Amino acid sequence: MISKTTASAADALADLPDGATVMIGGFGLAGQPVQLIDALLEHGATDLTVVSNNAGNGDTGLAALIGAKRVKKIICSFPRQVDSYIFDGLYRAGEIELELVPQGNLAERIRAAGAGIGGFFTPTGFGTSLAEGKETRTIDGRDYVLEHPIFADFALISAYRADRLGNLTYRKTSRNFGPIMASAAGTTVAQVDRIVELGELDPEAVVTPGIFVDRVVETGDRFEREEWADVR
Amino acid sequence: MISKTTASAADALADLPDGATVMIGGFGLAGQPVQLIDALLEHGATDLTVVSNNAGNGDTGLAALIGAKRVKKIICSFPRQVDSYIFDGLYRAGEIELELVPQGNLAERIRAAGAGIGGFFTPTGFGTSLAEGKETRTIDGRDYVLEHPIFADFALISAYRADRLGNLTYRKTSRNFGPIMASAAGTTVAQVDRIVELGELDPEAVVTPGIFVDRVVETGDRFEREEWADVR
Amino acid sequence: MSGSSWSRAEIAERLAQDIPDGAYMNLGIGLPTLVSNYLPSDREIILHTENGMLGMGPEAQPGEIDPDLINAGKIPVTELPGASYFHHGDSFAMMRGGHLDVCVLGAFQVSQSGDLANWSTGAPDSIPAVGGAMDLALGAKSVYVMMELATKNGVSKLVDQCTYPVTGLGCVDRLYTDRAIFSLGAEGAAVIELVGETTIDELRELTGLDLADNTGEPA
Amino acid sequence: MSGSSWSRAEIAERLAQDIPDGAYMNLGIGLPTLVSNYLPSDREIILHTENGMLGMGPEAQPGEIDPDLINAGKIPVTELPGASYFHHGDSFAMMRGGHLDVCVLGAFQVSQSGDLANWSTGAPDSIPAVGGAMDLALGAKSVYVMMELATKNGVSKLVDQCTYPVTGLGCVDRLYTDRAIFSLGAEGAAVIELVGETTIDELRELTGLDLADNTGEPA
Repeated sequence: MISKTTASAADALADLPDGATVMIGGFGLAGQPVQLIDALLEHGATDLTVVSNNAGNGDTGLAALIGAKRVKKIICSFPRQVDSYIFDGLYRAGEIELELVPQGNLAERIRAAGAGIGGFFTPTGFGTSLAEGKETRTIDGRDYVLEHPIFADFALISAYRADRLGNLTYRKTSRNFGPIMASAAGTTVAQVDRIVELGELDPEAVVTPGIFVDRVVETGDRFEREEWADVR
Repeated sequence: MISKTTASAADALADLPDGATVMIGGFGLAGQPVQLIDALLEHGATDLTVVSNNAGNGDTGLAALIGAKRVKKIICSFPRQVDSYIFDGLYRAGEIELELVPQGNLAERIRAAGAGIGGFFTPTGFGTSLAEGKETRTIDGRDYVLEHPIFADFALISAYRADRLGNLTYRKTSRNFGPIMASAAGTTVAQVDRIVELGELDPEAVVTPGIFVDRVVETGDRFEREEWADVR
Repeated sequence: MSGSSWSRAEIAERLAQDIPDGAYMNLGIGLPTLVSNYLPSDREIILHTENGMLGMGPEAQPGEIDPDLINAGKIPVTELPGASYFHHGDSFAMMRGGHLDVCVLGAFQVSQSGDLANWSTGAPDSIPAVGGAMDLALGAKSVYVMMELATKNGVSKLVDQCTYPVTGLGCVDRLYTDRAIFSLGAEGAAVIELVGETTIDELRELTGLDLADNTGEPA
Repeated sequence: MSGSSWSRAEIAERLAQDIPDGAYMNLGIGLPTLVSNYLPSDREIILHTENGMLGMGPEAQPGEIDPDLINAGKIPVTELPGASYFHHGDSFAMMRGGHLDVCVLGAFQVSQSGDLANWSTGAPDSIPAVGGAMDLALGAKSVYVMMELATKNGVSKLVDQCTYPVTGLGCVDRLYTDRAIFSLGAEGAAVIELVGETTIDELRELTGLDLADNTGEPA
């Protein structure tokens, strides 16, 4: 019987090697796989390339991982935030490499990796400094830049419900990068509030089919946490 | 107040011009927008280019439209079926043009049109007669063919439920080409069993957001029809 | 309105009048979010946020904050009936595919041919960050910019050629400022509406541009 | 088994033994669907159908036919607990992206380097139709073909170079036939299992190929 349930976040990341490319879901704090990031810090893997929309907030989560110098390179769209001081400091000191990608191209490149597309022509970024040196083409009168897929060794994402086959549902705008990152990584680990019985998820409403998910870690009901007090 | 509800299939197609490119959803009979196809036949538009997975079955629906010589060209993956005799006859007589596209490339080209992608490199078809004359490229050791988007003037699709904003849900494998065709056409018309009150559709389970849908025609509960007797 | 210029709120209020009933719209972070305060109550306008939602409602009030429900500025918002959620890939496909009717953005500079500069000042020591700016610039059938026409030092931000790094080329259709409303395009900038006692000659002097006068034509 | 060849059912039964527990699998239209009758009951194998479903169950019986629930061969099927539905774009992205573990296909011809010909006989008066054949050929980590090794006229369908129009190049990993099981690849074809009293020399004579003998190696 298939069961993708993993006992702990630590177990789920045990074989994540130094030098890995790791996608981390979330847009700001929404959909950030907090427990998995903490476990990755604890795990100790270093020399990582991280693919994520942002470069961490404050001094926890992704910011802590960056602060601990585990990340050699980050591929993201929006590193600079009011509280991204850890990234900011290391970047200014030349101690972390940055590949800045427009958010839609970041999403489409991740999607392309999961979808077996070798490259695609996107209008976004054409004529800007972020497209410098890239192949361009005019198609039917519109200008495009050629972009390539971004693959990862691991994707760490946060979802709402899972079943033992790894089928996932999300909650509101915390869905964001989860479904596409799940499709682009060799090993996808999802933290979810609760793992439900097979058959409880509506097949019409499954957002990430289990084929994209390798390991699921149950982290408990989010509504127990202070931040969700208003919507309990 | 927005309402995309249209009184009849005839009204929904009233401005469909001769020479239009029309996408028609469905895989075999599942998801075929039967009432819309009938209305298109009745409407009389001619010189059409049809984009659909198949080229009609028996002598009704798309087959009838083709039989009435309204279709000058069909872009599809699988025209030949046991009961595609109307298409077969016209094709052999040289009276209908065929662009044969592998099913996955057909889907991805439709998706690209809706997603603002100017072209993409796909491995499907490389080295085959269906890629003859097309640009190819080897990327990271894998061979790809460059394919371009397919746009339509109208998309005719079949869904299960809609609200007045045009949000759609589907039922089982009748979802097939509906969501991507809805995104690739200037005007998308959906036939649905029932239009429900705003707020009745779960926002997490909406498959086609209303932004992709222009007109909705209510056609009545499918379970009333003989074919669905087993699952009423 | 005070004499010949509008406040930011007045720019937003004026712009809001040009959003048609039934429009799908994305309001960029910052200044453009003001527009949502002035949408005519007899029109139904559906807001998109690029982090994966259509049918976004007003900012969440204390007591209704849901950390899973935020806008692109990471501010808690609410959900209206008829909303839908989708992932980032689908959300940006929706924008890039030209399905939104209007996108409203702020800017550092806009050129008369519609080039937009709003993502970077190009300062050598700044941390670069682009987010969805380049996608939003191309993300709708109509792209509107709202900004003050001049910097605090009186330098025009409507220019012949952008000196700041561009976000997109020829992408801005219309520019709403405190002094006038302009249409932009390959044929250059045209004034389509003047604020208060502002004159076209004043604008020509401020911008140094050969502005066409289309104030007599219907918008 | 009768002497030195298997029936189609026996080929399917043998192939089914090689599908590991937990595999995601697509069975092509026709002959390959037989495999689903022989999947070991102690393994959980999840079936994909390219018209938009994972977790497909057995063919629907009278009384449970749902016109909205069909497989790629347009035959009514059933849904298992844990199933999910998705649109054609996502379904073929799933295949093309290499997420399925195994795809089983029929063929007119297969070359020793793994080229597949199964979509067209190339007959000049035939109506061409490709469906998902070219996608399926590249649609899984392992692509298996099942077919009789020879035509009714005794001509080998495992060939040096396909003479029928190809569906994909170098895409078939393993070939299950009534006489033997072969591994295919850039280094040519190798026999990995013989049926009954079949000998490698018989196969070399039938195919005209310099077949390697890997029957001693673990599969």
